[in-house]
Amino acid sequence: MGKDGKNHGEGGHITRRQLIGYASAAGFTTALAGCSGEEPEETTDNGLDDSDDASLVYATTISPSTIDPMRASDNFENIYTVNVYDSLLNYTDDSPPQLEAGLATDWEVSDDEQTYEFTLRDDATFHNGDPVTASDVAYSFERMQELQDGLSWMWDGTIEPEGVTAIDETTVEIETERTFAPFLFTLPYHPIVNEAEVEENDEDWLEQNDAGSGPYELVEHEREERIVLERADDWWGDDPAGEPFEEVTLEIVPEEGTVNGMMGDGSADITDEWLSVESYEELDDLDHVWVSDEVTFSPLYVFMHTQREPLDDVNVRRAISYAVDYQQIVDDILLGNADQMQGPLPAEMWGHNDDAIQYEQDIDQAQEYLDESDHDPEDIELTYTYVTGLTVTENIGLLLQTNLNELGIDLELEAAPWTRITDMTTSQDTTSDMHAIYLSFSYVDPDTFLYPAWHSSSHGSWESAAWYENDEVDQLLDDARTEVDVDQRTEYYEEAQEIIAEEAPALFLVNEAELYGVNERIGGYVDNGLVGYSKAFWRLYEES
Amino acid sequence: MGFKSYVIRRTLAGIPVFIGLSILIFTLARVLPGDPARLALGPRASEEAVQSLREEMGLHDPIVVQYLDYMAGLFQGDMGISLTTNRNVAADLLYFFPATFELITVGMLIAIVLGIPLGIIAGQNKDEAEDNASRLFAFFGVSMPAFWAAILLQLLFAFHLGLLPATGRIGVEAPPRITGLMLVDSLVATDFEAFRSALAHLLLPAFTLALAPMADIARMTRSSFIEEFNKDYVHALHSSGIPGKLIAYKYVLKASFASTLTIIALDYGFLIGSAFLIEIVFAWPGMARYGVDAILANDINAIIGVTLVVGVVFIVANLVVDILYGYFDPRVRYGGDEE
Amino acid sequence: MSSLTNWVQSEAMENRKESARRIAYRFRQNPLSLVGLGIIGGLVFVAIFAPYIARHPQDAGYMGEPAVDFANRFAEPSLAHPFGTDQAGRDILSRVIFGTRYSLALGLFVLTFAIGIGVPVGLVAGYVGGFVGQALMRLTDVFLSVPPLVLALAVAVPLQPSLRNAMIAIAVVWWPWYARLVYGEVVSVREEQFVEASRGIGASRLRIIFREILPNVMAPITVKFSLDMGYAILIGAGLGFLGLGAQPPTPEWGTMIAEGRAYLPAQWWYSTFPGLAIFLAVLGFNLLGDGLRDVLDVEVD
Amino acid sequence: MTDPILELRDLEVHFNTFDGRAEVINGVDLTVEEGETVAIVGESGCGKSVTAETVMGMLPQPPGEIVNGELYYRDEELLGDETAHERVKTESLGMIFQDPMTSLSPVFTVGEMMRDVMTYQNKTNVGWLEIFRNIVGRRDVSEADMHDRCIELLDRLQIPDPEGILDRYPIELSGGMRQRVLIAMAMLGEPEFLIADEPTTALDVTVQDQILDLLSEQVKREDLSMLYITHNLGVARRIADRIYVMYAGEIAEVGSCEDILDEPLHPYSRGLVDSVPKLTEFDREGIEGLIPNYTEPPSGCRFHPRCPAAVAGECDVTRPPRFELADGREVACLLYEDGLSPAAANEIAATEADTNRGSGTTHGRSSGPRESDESIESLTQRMEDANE
Repeated sequence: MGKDGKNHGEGGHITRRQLIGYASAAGFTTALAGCSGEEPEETTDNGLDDSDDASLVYATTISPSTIDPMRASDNFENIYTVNVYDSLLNYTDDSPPQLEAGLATDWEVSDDEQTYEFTLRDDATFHNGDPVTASDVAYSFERMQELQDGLSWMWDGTIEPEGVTAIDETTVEIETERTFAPFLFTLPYHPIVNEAEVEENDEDWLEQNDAGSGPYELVEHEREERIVLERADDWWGDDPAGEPFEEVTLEIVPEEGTVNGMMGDGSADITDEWLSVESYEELDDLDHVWVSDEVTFSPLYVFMHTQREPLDDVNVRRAISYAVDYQQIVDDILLGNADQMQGPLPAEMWGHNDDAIQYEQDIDQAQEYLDESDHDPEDIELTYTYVTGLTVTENIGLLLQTNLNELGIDLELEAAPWTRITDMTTSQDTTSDMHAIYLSFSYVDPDTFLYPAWHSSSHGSWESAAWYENDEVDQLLDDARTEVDVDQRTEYYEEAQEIIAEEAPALFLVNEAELYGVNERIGGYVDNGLVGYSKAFWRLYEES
Repeated sequence: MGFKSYVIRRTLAGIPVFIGLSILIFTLARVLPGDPARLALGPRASEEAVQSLREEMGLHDPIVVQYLDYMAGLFQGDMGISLTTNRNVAADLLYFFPATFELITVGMLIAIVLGIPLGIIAGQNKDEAEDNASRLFAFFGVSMPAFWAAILLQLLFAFHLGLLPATGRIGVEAPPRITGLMLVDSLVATDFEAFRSALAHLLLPAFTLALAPMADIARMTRSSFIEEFNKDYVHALHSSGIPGKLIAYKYVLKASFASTLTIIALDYGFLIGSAFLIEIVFAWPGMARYGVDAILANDINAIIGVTLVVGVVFIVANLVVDILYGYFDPRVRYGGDEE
Repeated sequence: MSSLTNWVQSEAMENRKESARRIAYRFRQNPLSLVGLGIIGGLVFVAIFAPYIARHPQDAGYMGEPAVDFANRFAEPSLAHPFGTDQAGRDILSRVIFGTRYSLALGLFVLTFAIGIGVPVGLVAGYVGGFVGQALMRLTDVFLSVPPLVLALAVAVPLQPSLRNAMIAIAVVWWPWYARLVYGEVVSVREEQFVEASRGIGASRLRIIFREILPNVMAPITVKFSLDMGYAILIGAGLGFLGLGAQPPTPEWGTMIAEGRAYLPAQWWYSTFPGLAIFLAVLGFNLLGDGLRDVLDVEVD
Repeated sequence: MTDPILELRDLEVHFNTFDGRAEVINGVDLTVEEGETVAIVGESGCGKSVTAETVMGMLPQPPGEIVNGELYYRDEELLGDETAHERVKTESLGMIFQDPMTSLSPVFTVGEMMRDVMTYQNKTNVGWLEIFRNIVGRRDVSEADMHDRCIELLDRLQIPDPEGILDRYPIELSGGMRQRVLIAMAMLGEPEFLIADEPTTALDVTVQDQILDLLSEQVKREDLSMLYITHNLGVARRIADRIYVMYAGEIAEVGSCEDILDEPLHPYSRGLVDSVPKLTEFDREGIEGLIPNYTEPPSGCRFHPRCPAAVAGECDVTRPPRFELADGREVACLLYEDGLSPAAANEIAATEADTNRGSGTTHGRSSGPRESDESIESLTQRMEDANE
């Protein structure tokens, strides 16, 4: 799913990111700062929505393809979905995030770990006044699986439409097709819609209206312009620590400069994460704005094709792993807004193995490994493929080119549109030697990163561009999926991480921070690193 | 042959070109790598889902059948679903085209309003300072990469001087959408604040866009003005006592306007090409940006749609000009196809 | 008396020399075209001797020895780096110098290809006429019904983005212009008497084409070639700018502008200087082409 | 004799070409008396059109350059005073050109043009507002009056269906009709002086006759003076009172129509006259060779390389002045240096010619006018147009 906008992203999503790349004409800041940023008090009359106190404005450079919750997949779409639609369970804003009650106040898991029973709260109503019933929940799961769009892949193989049944008004039973330990962690991303409303309206009714029961309801959707949400008065949830916002506007502002200007004069309160590093530096200089720079779940790998010469040789892979100047990537390319990875899992995820090997630049070591292999570095020519327009991966490619050149290895850079990369990685032949890819984060479970990338059954996807094959790792990942005991699972995952790190099927480069500009007046803002949930507007309030 | 039949003949001539273009684009789009169904559903979709969508999209049919299906749909306003927006491409185009249309039309107006006088001044002062300045300007205009000129103007007027907005289409709440043309809509809504804002946003991109055609128009006006001015009739009319000004601005201008018009038509078509670059730089939410978006995402239906619309604009612009040409220059009307 | 005859005859014999002189004369009369010629000469020189002129050829990827230095990113223009450095600490001037090679190569390839296809098509369509001629010309109409940049975009999409594919895409949309040009010339020349005459004495079609028609279309093609070099470079840069042309780290001008845009306005030099290079190159070809148009006395387009 | 209405003195026009400076007009004098029709006759490229263009004030400069000379119209010098030239052109001159297509605006109807001519008759200083009003189709003059006047004129020129013609564009008319319209237009301005530059050349022979008749009828009727340019002696004979024979930018001979035709004095004139029987087209067989190169004109008499009577050591050295003979006849040939009688001169010429012909040089060469133009091709497009 997409935290992607930036990096991975389904289908069209990356495109918009690229567009932003062009459109960002980044850091249009100086000029606008001149008229707005430096004297924020004076210039609230630029017409860009006067910020009255009860209103919160989220300014973003991307726009949604859809606001149908069952089709939503990218970051923006999920921000909308989690704020307008309830789900059975929610995430807290802790780090790492925990599960908490949503529409379901209580849930039970059967002994075989395959049947779940949820008890719904009885005070939840949809925005049109209808009560939220178990049959709405069943209908929602059915619709999700039928549309086969948005995030539906998360439940492929786990849930069949007929597996979800309404026992009575407030009880839902879900029978999963298999034991899937992370199942509960996926539920915060399953929106619940009003069956009656969706059924009696056209297919695209949901593009202009909402059928949810969430903390906010849709009042206006101006395509490519803005989405205006209003607080749903009888929402069941708790108020935040301060005065909540009556109105939330998701303002689509394709130009980065305008976003900065709006932040400067206070007509926007929160930015998205797609601005340029320079813009955030600019924002950080404003007195009334701070920049959130949490390193959460944005790991960047450079996959190495383990099924093709010469990268099938672990010594070559290790040599390369030791050749890379990680420090320069963190310090000079990402300007410090990242941590070097240790093994395949971000350190912020539970179950991370702190003992896994962490590679560092060591040319002698690299040379040793290369000597151990059967390959003459002069004969090694590799292709490094990255997503068109993603400058960070492009710059890393340039650096790798220089680094590997020291070993005598030739590296060619190739940019490809995201859609092409997903196509390339469907077969071993078309997969490039090296692919720079941001892993996608879906749910708070090590499985979200490890299984798609390193289990051999995941082959053919862009997240397994290494074509890694290790029976032991397969076994460990399978076991961890079907084991419910967290300690036991942690053990499995730690072992898997150790093996993977050792075998270096990818360069585990960095876990990137995501940056957001936030107005000081906003209270309760925490970036928990979760798609959508990092913008849980119902938790925010006006700081007095 | 009457003027009416001339118009009809010209209009009909555009149809085969359109059909040819649609075949060309459709064929091109079908050799795109990647599976449209797979692209539509995203990399996580199951093979069955992809197969059934493929069936639904008719991708198994022979390409001729697919083409005919597409054309049949086209006439009912169905251009297929955009893979990026999940909406019908026709709806998307309807939504995004007005912005582009507004941009290139205003750009062309600027080019005409500045280019023709520039050309006349140069033509009247052949080989003098005015002429040389105007010619040099013309050379600069056609030689500047539009996207670079755009960046320079942005740097100067938006960033350095802070006079005009750098990007976007409007800085205040948009007027209710009627035509999709901000200038028109804001006037209809008598929202002058919006009008002012829309105009301010329009100025830089439209002017950037106007540079090349302005230069072209000036050059063409100049040379045809000079050419016409040396014709015998100018002297004949002059010696019959018609004032020089009237000869210049009525007789010569009308006669030379025919060739200027051709350039305008050609350039109008090229403008929509430059818009693909300009809209990106100025973050102009128009069809060209949508087109680039589509291209980068292999959004096949959108690519076909955008290209067809560009083609139609091009063909219609040529048609309109042919007709105007016939109006301005009776030789064309009576002379058959070749001038 | 006889001197008159001789004069006339030598006149005829020296016709060719004469017209060369005339061209040279007219060309000299037009200082702007000399400037154009100068610019182009300079570009060609820079392109050929790039490795010797550029101070940091490895920054442009010369000899496959890449050099990046992220710590030296975004150095402002200075004596050491007259055009500044980019986000990878590379010398922009050196990259702009090497960029000359790509743009000239693109222009040459596109036009060679376009002329190679367009001229024969135009010749055949114009000379053979009839159904074949009509069909060919309708085909060119179709190609000409979309602005070249847009059509090149559409053609470039199925190919992987690269400089080579950008060249192919542009060339594919370019030939109809030459077909159209040659066709027009052929049709008018065909009717002229001397062709009729040579046909009368049994000249083969090929001979007519090569001896009579081709020489006649040489002038307009030369002019168009020069003007189009500039235009093709523009379109190539445009594709690069949109990400469908040369890929980083290729120091292609349009691509560099696109990369630089992400760092505006603070790092203004990044986009500005490659753009200046495009502007100069295109200006050079336009000035030259315009001069040639006057000299050879032909109208193209 | 009264003062001439038009007088051209010692005109020298040079053209800058790639080969250098072409001395295209080399000291031409010309007078036209009140009510007189004067024809300039000469072959293609001899400079007669350049002379006419100079008089009309439409010599393209550059490449042309008036190096020397004065032009008097009713005793007012015009070459040094552009405004005066413009005024005279507007008020007093009427022009008729060779190609009736380019002489009428292709984009307006005949009626529109004629109405404009009438509206602005004798009006100077027309303001921008008036121009604008005109362009949007408003005029102060009564449409009906104008209509009547147009019809009358067109009628006078024997144009069938004058009503219909008014709404036609020039493209819809035949060449002869266009030329009639053109004459009508020229007459509309009520000129005193007509300049006609080969007005019948582009027309069929039969039409030529009609046009000539019509033209002389108008001239007679309005008592106009006229300068008539032609390469056709036959035409000149029909219309002119006096004839100037021009060769290579110089006046070879001047005389009354009868004098020149009956007894041409200059060897060149004789060659021209010999070719007259073929009225329809200029026949070059009469004179061998081509117009010389203007950038390096022959020394002495410019005609000497082609002259059958050229005397070596004389004609190629000395430029012949114009010798004034009786009755206003002038001839620029050394044969007449010592007041030689025409008959004697002719005899000498004949002998010289025989001798030369014996050496047999230039017969049967297929030198068309195109080739002769080759050397002065770059003078102006206009010259070529006028001479084709």
